[in-house]
Amino acid sequence: MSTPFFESHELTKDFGGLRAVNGLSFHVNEGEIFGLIGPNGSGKTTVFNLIGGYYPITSGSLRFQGTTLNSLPTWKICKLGIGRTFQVMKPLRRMTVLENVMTAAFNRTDVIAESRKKALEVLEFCGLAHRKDMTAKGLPIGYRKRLEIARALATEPKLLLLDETMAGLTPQEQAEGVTLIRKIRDSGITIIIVEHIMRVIMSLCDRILCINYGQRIAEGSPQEVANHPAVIEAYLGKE
Amino acid sequence: MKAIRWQIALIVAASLIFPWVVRSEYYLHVIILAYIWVIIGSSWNLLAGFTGQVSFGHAIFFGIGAYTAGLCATKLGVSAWWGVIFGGPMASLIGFIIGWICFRLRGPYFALATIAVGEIFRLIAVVWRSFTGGMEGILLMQTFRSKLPYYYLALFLSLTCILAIHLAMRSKWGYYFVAIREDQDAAESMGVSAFRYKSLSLIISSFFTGVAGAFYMNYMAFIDPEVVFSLHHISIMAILVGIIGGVGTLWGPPLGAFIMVLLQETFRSSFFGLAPRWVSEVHVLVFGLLVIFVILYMANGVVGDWDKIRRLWSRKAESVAATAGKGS
Amino acid sequence: MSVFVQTVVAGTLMGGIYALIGIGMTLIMGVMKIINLAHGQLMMVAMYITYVLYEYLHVDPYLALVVTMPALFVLGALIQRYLLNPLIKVEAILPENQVLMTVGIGMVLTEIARMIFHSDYKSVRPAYTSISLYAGPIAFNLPMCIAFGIAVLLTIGLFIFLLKTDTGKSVRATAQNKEAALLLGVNADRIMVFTYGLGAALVAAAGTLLLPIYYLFPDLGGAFTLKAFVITILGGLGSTVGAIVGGVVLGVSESLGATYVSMGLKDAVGMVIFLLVLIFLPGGLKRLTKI
Amino acid sequence: WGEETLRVGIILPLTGAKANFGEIEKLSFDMALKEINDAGGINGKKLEFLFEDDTGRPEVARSAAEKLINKDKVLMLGGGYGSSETFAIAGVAQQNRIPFLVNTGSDDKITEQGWDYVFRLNPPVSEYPKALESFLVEVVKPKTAAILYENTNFGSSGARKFKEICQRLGIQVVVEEGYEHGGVDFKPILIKVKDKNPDLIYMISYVMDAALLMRQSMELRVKPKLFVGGGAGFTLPEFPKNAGKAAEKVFSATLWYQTLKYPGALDYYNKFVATYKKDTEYHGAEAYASAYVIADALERAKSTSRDDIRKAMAETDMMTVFGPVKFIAYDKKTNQNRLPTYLVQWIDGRLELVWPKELATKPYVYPIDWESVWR
Amino acid sequence: MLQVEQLDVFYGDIQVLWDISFHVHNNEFVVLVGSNGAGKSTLMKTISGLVRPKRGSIRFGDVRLDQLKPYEIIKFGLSHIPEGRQLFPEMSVLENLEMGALNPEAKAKRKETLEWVFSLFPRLKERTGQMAGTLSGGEQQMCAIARGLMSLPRMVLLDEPSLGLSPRLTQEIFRLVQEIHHKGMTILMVEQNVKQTLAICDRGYVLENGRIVLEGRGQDLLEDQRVKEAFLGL
Ligand SMILES: Nc1ncnc2c1ncn2[C@@H]1O[C@H](COP(=O)(O)OP(=O)(O)OP(=O)(O)O)[C@@H](O)[C@H]1O
Ligand SMILES: Nc1ncnc2c1ncn2[C@@H]1O[C@H](COP(=O)(O)OP(=O)(O)OP(=O)(O)O)[C@@H](O)[C@H]1O
Ligand SMILES: [Mg+2]
Ligand SMILES: [Mg+2]
Repeated sequence: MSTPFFESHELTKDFGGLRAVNGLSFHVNEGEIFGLIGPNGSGKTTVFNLIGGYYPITSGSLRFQGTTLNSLPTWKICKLGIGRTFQVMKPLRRMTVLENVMTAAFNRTDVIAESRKKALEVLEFCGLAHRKDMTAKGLPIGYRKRLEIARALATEPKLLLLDETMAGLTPQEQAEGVTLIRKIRDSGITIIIVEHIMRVIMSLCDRILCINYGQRIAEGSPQEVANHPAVIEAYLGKE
Repeated sequence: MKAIRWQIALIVAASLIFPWVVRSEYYLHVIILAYIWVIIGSSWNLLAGFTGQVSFGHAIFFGIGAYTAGLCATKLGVSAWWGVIFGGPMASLIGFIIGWICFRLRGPYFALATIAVGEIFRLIAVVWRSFTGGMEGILLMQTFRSKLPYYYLALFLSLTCILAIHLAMRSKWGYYFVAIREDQDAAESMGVSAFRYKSLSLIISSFFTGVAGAFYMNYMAFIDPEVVFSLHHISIMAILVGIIGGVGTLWGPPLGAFIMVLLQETFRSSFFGLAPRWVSEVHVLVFGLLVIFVILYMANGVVGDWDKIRRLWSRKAESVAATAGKGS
Repeated sequence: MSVFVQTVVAGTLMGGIYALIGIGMTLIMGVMKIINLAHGQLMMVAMYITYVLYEYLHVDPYLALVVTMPALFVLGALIQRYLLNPLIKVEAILPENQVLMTVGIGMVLTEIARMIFHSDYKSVRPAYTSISLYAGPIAFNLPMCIAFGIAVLLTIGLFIFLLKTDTGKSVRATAQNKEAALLLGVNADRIMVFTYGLGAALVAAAGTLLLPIYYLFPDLGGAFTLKAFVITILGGLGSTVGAIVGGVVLGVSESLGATYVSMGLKDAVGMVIFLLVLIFLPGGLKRLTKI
Repeated sequence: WGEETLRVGIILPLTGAKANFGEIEKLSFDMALKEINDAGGINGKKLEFLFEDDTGRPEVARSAAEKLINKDKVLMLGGGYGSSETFAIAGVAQQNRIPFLVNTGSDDKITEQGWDYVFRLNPPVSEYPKALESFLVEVVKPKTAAILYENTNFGSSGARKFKEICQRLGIQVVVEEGYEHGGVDFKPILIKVKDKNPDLIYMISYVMDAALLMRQSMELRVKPKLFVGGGAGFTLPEFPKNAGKAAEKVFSATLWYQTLKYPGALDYYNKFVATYKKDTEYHGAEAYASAYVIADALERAKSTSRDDIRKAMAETDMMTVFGPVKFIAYDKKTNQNRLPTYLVQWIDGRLELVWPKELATKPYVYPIDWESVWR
Repeated sequence: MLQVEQLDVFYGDIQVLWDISFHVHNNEFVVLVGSNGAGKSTLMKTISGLVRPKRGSIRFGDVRLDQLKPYEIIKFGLSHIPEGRQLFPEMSVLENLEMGALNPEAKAKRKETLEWVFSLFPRLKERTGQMAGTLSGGEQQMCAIARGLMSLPRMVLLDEPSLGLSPRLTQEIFRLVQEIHHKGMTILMVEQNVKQTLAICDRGYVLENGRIVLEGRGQDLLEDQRVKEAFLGL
């Protein structure tokens, strides 16, 4: 069998005495939207942070297109083609929206003009073009979330990690978000998405992994996972 | 944009003809000091204002540059002017090493660490008498009797420094520097090696500060560790220059340099002898009050808060006009 | 051997003085997260008050504590109220603005002292300042022993205050999340004013106890501000017990450094330890001792 | 106006840490100036001193010199307190070919550069212990010595020179350590000294460090045959005030003492104390004498050109309250006034001149039983 | 009980709330809905005193709140549980809860209130000694709500309590809110889970671009065409 596009093998992370991620193995195929769900504090953001190289991995390994990510610094992981958004948004506050995205676009070019062009494309794609000259700190939450996505896209990732980019949006805005994410996938980018809003997860994902206490409790198609008794018990609750 | 370019050309032209208009060597001396501070302030600003790494230790680089020049003369027996060439790289090297140690610290902790490193350098320069001459310092004779060569060299160096920073800030580097200042984690997630670009910023910053130090050695012709490694008179002064002019702006620190140097000299000499003597005794007090005032009311400095200042003025003008109107 | 013992004793006693200076800083920097570059200058002000009381009213320095501590409390409170609190509302590029404000405050305090008292050295010499107790060949300076004791008492007091009283908890809460503290009914501005005042009062104690041992001039502050940082970082931010530990560690290592390396590098020893702790032991000795 | 007055620039530390000494010197200059002008000025013209503040920093001293020379167009320069500041000013003066009379800055180097425009009234720091040297040879005959000095230009060059003397006299230097000015705790270094138990402890310190050094020596029972201060702090009235009984029986080298048999020395002292209600000491006498030397040179100068003034300075041969003044070249030095120095001792709370013997106001106390002194 | 009239609120020069008037009766459960940046949180902050209104009045019972400071307002029995939890991360859960009961009356009853709160949130009882910063998102939210209840308020303002919580916890939180309501507390809540909230509340207001555009009983709003389009994604 060929090596999977992205693979986590026995991934473990301890914070002091707390084991936030516990021997987690999964893989993501190229071109799919992979959902990662689980109760609060189950370790989803931690998984993203491990992929992004923010914390050292306690044990286990992460492989992306055959490259081992363990102990690579964050920026190199980005260079490899993994882009991410933050659950707690981190806009570059005093830069304009365009400058925010240009900074990201420099990931693939050193030339100002090219990065500007790329940034404008991405902003157009994300529906932010009309806000490009606003400073990021003045941006309402909905746009900030899009800015997070736009920035990640501008680094030209092959794999995109989205951490709760829909939380706090109205259903209307969520619907727009879903469309955007589909569009991103259609442009050839593989996506891992963390989200608590089941409607979004169910309508987007090809496969879903549900974790609790950093361990897998179910994996499979949206339907399978949603009906899995352990998932209902730990996560969904009885409707 | 055109208008700005025009203004810059005007400033440069004015600087070039200044010595031919004002023929007093003393005023040239003061302006030369201001140019030195333009370089130090701008360099500090690159690291602190643009890249967000507030250094309380720029005296280190200034001192390294100055001692490189001084030791060229005392230890190598060559002209101290070689220091202007080697002082920059030397300071950059030390800067790189310091960055390598201190950049794992963020925010105020980085600032504190730079204070500590600065003090260590000062104490070493004091104690290592056989190499640095300790507190007996290094004294040279100026190469030129006329101030003109110094004036033009200082002008050239400060313009080069400003230009270099301008170019850096207009390139990818500039975006990366500011991104690191705004949010280091976010920057890393966009493929920016924070360590590499912080180091780069520090290397450029320390390079020019070192050049300024080497020039200072040649121009002032006397240094000792208290002079060039001084926390208060160099490191903190660099910060004041930046803050008062405006951090994170290209023209803030140069303006701040002129304000600070002129103010300092004006007070030291009791308004050039026009005011009573006690005026010179309060000059540090006035500095302190100025700092407090600027931080409270113009947190982004004269250039950074220029719009605010202008608005205040025009509002005042308006209200003056309004009352005048009523009166008539 | 007796060289070593006497060095350690001297360093430990000096550490007591350092600890006194550090306690106020632990509160201001460790708990409130204000980097206070005017710390030594506040101490200097307290020392001048002590001096005036002694010189003109013949008040014993230990008695003067009753005056200097409240006086500095008021001064600190005013500084926080009118100079530091307003900064929170100002948006500036560098969060270090507040640090620079304290630099400005330090300059102003120093210069005002200079205007009033000139640059002359002043000192206070009650008879007991040169009393020493001897254990064999080893000398213990009495005022320093007393300062050490008071440092321990103040630490315990502050520890209990921060952990057990509602006001102490409000101080910590305000530092951690001002808005939430406000919503829960804490007058956050007043708490900050109070805390800075308290920090200033603590360093006033340090100054008053230091004066009989040392002397006084307007520029004295800067060097002690640096010491205060070293102690606070060494001991671990916000750790009251850490201030004592940090003070003693600094005092002893400086003494050992001075005796066995070079007197001229005494201060460098402190700075090197400071750097090492900053970099390799973030959290300071608190990380090791867990308190 | 410019024709009526002869303007001389005086650079002193008027603010900053050294300001109290700068103040004494300035007042002495003022006192002399008033006397000179009251006596008719210089060739009918009034003398004027323009004071500039060097704030105790060499780079500022340089700016001040630049200003005096280029803007105020003074005839010559005077002053110079700290060695570093003096050094910096001397460089500017030589460069601009303007005479500069140093009255205090005492680093040997200042007159060892072959600078023909720089003159020095006071002896260089290496000669401060000259009287001490003969005292050691004739009376004490120590085998070992410790040298403690503040890490400043003055301290470290003084220490270096004293070490040379020790080598010449065959005294073994067992401890030689510099310290940062303003320390709280000198015990570590004193513990080390006590351990080596030298016959002589030579200290170059300003007054507060000096007081602390002595107090802590007393506390640690460091007992050499004698403690000697290298001028500066040890002769000031603040020293016994702060050191208390620890000051007793301490020796110090000094350059001047008011009871010296120089004409006007005691008068100067009394007049200063009467006028300004504060004490003065050798720094003030240097300044006062220097004002008269300047006036004398200007009076003799053929014109007010810098060169003529320099020539007049070089030909100076006069008596002042500070002693005879004549600028000569010796050893490596040029334009250096050569003066004897003295040894003083604190006896019963008073500073007494004890050496050379023939000038002594009281016989020296030696050997010293420290336990009874310190009891 | 709460009466807001003609409120205008600015951030600097930018107006975010325009002429807001609404009321909440005693023991009522009122919900505010609105899209992102509509000004819901701002409205809450204005009521609790974190933000000063430029014009208009806020009355709570017979006191005027609009010129009071937050720490004065809480004394009248109004408790604001802010968006995003806002715990004291380096204090233990217990200390966080104690901070909730600072005013004298609440302090006197601190012990009993703690028992009551722990009975509502048994999870917190297990974690009394843990630093609040290390709690999981859901636990943090519980801690925040519990802390808000410690002052024994007559009315609570809840800002998006379910933000970022798992579906199961979201339901749990809603259940708790209802329970508190049934215990006799007046509730004003902001929520994005429009469908669920409108179903359980008494009345609702819809906020759009800083203005109140709709008002009605929860069930009626659920039926409203405009609400359906904007919030239910239908
Ligand atoms: N830096 C850290 N130090 C200590 N513990 C941490 C740290 N980061 C996360 N944790 C703990 O690890 C666990 C997993 O946290 P994580 O943020 O990954 O959860 P999550 O699944 O993203 O939850 P949510 O859905 O609420 O965002 C939690 O118990 C959390 O408290
Ligand atoms: N501190 C502030 N300074 C300036 N503008 C602000 C500030 N806080 C909020 N705003 C702006 O005020 C408007 C209302 O914000 P508010 O947070 O009240 O909205 P909200 O309805 O709570 O939205 P959300 O659903 O995102 O929480 C937004 O446009 C926002 O950008
Ligand atoms: Mg998460
Ligand atoms: Mg909100």
